Amino acid sequence: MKRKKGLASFNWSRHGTPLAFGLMIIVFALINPAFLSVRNLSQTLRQGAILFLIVSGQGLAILTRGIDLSQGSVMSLVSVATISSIYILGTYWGSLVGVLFGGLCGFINGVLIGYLRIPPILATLGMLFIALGAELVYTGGVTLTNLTDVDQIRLFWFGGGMLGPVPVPVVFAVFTGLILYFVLRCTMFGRHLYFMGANPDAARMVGVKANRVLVIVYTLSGLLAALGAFFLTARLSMGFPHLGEAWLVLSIGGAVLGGISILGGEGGIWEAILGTLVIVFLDNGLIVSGVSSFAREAIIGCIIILACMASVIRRRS
Amino acid sequence: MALKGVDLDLYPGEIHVLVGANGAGKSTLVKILAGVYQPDSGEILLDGNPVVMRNPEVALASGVSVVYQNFNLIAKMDVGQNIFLNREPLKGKILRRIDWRTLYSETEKILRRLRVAIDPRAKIGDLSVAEHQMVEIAKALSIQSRILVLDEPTSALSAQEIRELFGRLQTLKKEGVAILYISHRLEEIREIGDRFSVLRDGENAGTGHLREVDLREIIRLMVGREIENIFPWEPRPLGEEMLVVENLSSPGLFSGIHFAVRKGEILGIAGLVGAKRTELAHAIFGALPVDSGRILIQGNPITVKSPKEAINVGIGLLPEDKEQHGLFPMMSVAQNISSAGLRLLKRKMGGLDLKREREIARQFVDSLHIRTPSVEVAIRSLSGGNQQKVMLAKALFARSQVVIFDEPTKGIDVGAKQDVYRLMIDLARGGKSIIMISSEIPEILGMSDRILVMKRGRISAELSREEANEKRILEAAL
Amino acid sequence: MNPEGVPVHSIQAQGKFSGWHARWDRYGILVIFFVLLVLASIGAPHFLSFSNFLNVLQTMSFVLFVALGQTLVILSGGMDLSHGSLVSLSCMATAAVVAAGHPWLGLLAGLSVGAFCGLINGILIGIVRLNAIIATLGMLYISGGLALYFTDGKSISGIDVNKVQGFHFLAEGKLFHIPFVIYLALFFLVLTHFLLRHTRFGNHVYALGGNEAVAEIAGINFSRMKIVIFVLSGLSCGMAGALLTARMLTGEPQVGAGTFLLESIGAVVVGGNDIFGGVGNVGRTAIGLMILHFLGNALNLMGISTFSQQVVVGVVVLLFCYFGLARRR
Amino acid sequence: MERKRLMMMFVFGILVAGFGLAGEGLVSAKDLQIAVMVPNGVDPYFTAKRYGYEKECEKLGAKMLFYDAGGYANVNKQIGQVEDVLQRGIDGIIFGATSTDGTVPVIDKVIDKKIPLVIDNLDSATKKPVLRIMKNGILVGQLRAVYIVDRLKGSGKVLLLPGPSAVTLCQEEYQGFITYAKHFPGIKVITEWTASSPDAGMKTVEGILQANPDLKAIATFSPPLTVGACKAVQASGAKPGDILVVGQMLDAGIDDYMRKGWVSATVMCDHIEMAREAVRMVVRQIKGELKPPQLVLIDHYLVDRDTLDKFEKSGSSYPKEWRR
Repeated sequence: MKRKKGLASFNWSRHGTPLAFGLMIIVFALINPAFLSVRNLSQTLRQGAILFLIVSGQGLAILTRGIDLSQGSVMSLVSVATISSIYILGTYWGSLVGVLFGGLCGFINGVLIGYLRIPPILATLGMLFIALGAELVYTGGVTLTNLTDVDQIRLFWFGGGMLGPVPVPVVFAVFTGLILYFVLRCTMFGRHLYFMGANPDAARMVGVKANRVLVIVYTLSGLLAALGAFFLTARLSMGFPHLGEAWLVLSIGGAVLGGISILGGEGGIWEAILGTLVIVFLDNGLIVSGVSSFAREAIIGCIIILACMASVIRRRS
Repeated sequence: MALKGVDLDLYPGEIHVLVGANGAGKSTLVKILAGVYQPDSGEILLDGNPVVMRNPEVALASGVSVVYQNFNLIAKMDVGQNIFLNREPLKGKILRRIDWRTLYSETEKILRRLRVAIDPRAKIGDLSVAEHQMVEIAKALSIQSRILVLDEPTSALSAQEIRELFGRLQTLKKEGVAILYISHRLEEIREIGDRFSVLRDGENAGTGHLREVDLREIIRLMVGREIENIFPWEPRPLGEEMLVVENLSSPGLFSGIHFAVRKGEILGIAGLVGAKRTELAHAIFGALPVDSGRILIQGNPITVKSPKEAINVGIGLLPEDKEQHGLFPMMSVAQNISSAGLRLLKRKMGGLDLKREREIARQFVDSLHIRTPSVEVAIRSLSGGNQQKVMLAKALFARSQVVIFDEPTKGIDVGAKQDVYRLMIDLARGGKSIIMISSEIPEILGMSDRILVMKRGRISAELSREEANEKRILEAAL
Repeated sequence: MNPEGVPVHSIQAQGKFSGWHARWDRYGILVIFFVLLVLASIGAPHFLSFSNFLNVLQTMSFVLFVALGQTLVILSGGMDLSHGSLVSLSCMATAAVVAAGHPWLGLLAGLSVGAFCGLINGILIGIVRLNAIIATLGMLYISGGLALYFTDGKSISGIDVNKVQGFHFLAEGKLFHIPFVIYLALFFLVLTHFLLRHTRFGNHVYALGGNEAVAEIAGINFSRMKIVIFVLSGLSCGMAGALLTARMLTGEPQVGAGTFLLESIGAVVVGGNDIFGGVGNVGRTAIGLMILHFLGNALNLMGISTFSQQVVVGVVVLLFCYFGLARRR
Repeated sequence: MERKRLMMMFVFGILVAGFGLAGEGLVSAKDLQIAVMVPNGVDPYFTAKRYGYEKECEKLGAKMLFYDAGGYANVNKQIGQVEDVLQRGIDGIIFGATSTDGTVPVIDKVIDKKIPLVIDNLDSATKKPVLRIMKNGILVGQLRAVYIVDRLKGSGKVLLLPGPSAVTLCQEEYQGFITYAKHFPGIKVITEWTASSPDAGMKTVEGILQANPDLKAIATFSPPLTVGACKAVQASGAKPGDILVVGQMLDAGIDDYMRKGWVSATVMCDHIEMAREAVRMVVRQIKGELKPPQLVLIDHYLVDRDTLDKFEKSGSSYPKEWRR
């Protein structure tokens, strides 16, 4: 969404992070050529696809000056809900229901934020606990497995399967990405969303129905997180009650790192993609180049800061 | 590249008036004096020796205090805290802690000197634009400064508030303070100023004594061309009633508002700040709830519960406070222009026609002489006046039948003002109905076909263009 | 103060409340807190007892330090995500030194490690002007990684209680039957309050949170402020880390990775401080934290499964926002 | 505002009722109350054990109160939970520590208060006399090493996923594995400490497989990690058995993976029986029949595809329909 932003931010998304990203790729490739092997790229992109869905959901929320802290728990909830509804409804309907659970959580967030006017960070904080708790109470923490072979094969295809040379989740992520790109760029809703982020009061004065936009935004955020969770669950073909634990930080990190302004109104899908790629390739690259799992975290931290620094310096000049 | 080699000299005990068109670089100059921006070249001499305004701290230390055009107050803090920000009085020997009592009592004193009744403990966020401006001024006056810079200090003030301000300025002048006074209101320049300088396109177009020149000369220097009569009003045939408002009331704001606007008519609404004119506008625009009364468009009653509906029935509004209610700062000029009329960009198969959006935006940029590198740049990078023009374009783009201008020429220069007036006339000729809320009586007199005067939420007088004059308006308003 | 010409409507409506509403906005949080206490005393066996309160307050105190730091940062319009792992890191640092037999040096080590990381945050945010969230997110990873790196993730043990009595006393000792750490927490609470309410620094924290640009134009030194604020925030983590070491007599490389960050932010927001900065005070934070902890305690005493507890906490958080946060709506 | 105030009263009214009832329900419970405190309730290992605790408590007419610290990181939280339990008064505690050393002070407190206590597997290194029922981490590690070294004929690259590094049990198992494997120069061990979650496991193994295409075997700490590892191996295009995956326990559908040959072997222990035993121990201590200190080390045994259906499962599996 370069156009959506002033020249300053043009640099920011255009040069800063990609710069760091490019450097990163080169370094890893030099350390271990296996990093660029087709299989590694495709499996990393597979992870990337899942993260992208979540990040773009987070991105939508952030664009409207909000944030969605509940994504992690929603993912756990969906993971469990999907498997247990597959027990009853079979793969396809089961999966659908599972994902809809995520949408439901998002919808509730939306209502809390849009109609009851609870600040996003709080509403979603509440949902964080509720979704997690609900799901744990339901399963008692039991990991859900033992699907029928048929279900397992069908389900696994979504997470682990290939469409030609490309992993299924990637295809789907690209598809979703395109839709979101169009929606944000060339639809009333997309524009209203940016208005909300840029100046809520003015948005109202040009006829934006704030509460509706917010409900849609958070429902989408929930749905996208749910989709991510679904693909991950499918890949593991198990319902894991703590699936989402690690993902919230990643989704916020990805969105902000990519250059979606935490103050709202600036950024878009392009940024979400960037942030996602940096994170997954960084993680994978470090493993492939055999960095100790402890040093890894520290390095990830440094890179995050460096990537961001590069962009800031660019922005200055 | 806002300024090119500007020379400006300022003597103690004088009020030096700085005038110039929008984007002429006045605000930039102010920010450089205040140490907010750094000049690429040139220097600032204070008592003949050079000073470098590295940052606002230094500027304040060397006795420069500024009243900015777009107020610099913190909405979440109260009046006292704002006025004494970073100058908080301290007490205690070992533990240097803030002396809140003195802080508030001092604030009270300062405000009383300006004869404004504002509670020192009131949150800025709860005050009106006018009150913001008074606080801003009080803040600047309270600083024991040797150089006082005022950028458009009266844009939101009512007549008598202005008088109070001028009184203070005169006394400061006697105390030997050097005052740089920036304004668009030519009529007040004479009243207050000793010498003047004109900025045009970032250069000093001329300096002189106000006694020696007349306004037309200054205007010529400003816009670089002759301007005979800045109000291009001429009699027009008026059509049937377009908008009718029947005893509209809103709890605690206004009541029994009753008027009509005809096709092609310009209806001026005068009154003091706080007469609830803005609220009335917002109510008609569906942004404020009304408890009784109704609104008719071309004879058929309509319900506007939200601006969305208002826009759809063809009511447009240029809000007074564009920072809060108008601008999408980080979004492009084009997107701002189209924001109110997006529905008109809808393609049949869904989605917005971005190409058309940009074309139309370009047309407006040309027709309104909006100064911008392109329609793609973020609107925050434009000067105040140009932003105002974009707001106007926004209302026009939405194809409004009734356009409400709330203080349309607030803080913009003569040249731009004239453009705006011309546009109003063109609109009127095109059969649109215009409601113009303004605190500038000359403007009201110059542009309106009919004048309503509001006073504490009621209509206190209705005057035809012929019978209206400054005196009668003031009588009705006070 | 009757605002004239203010648009009364506004998405995040400015607080302009009459009587009841304003008062509720100010004291509602207290009311809710006491209601909670009453409910708990009715419902939860053994809740209403001196020693129970002390237990809760003791466990809470460790988090309070961090929450205070977080309050400072959030009031100044930022957010510090690095808290959890800073606690871990300083816990490890302290333990390392204490295990070598220098308890008080250990305390110092913990504090200075926290302060140092805070300093880096401050420089990144204040001078390089990185986005606070990104900078501290980075620090979250860095310090978390370091905490694990030095001992290959093993915890540092072998601290002999008898050798470090005084140090252990900080966290577990009792003074007049009240755990010493509670006094400490209280002291720092008051200190922070004084800092915020009665010093220029404090006032400028609010100013920054209210509007950075304006604050700078008023001559407030952005960089200096941010650095100081984040150093203090880091110190608060150092304090928590060191005291946790004193409590557990162990260096746990992930002790902060758990609920610390969530609780420190949670406390600030549940207490009703403005998440975007500029409005609030440490009192609210303290109450917010107490609400979270007493609730958990009550549910534990009632023997309600820790799973269901999550739901309750969530619902409560929402109720609070809906009833307690009038101003922000 | 009126509306709102009423709504509040309503809500709080409901809360009062709720709390009141809950309180009633508990106070009236006369039977023995035993607190089971685990570090990470969602780990399938503890889920399974929970079944054991619950059933045995029912059997012995005791009431189980289940406390989950929600992760090994939450030492402070667990200490708080213990304090709470002491506060409400309890007949006995079964304790699995989030931190071996970190929990010592509070556990000492429990012992001093003469509250019957059994430390179940995740040790708290108190010096005071206490009942312990423990897995033998070293042995678990060695069993895996023995199997892998044997199957690899003493040479090949092995990936070890010992789980969260901060957990002492993981450290023990790691030691056990390493100390055995190091006697075989041909065996190269790569160690990756990770969280005990499937996606972490999968991500790591995927990466490692890229860096070391010649990887021969993977040893994992927990079922979630095992699942992750298998998924990664599957994705790498390897056939079942190309890469040995040796896990621990059969929960989370590991048995299924074994039948299909993705998991070659798994180290077992009768953890549910262990849980039951823990309950019996604490009850006997309450009754005074059992005096600390005492250490019960439980057996470990290795199960592979062939023996999968030939060993006694009653001690290590719970009925599928059991959910709580």
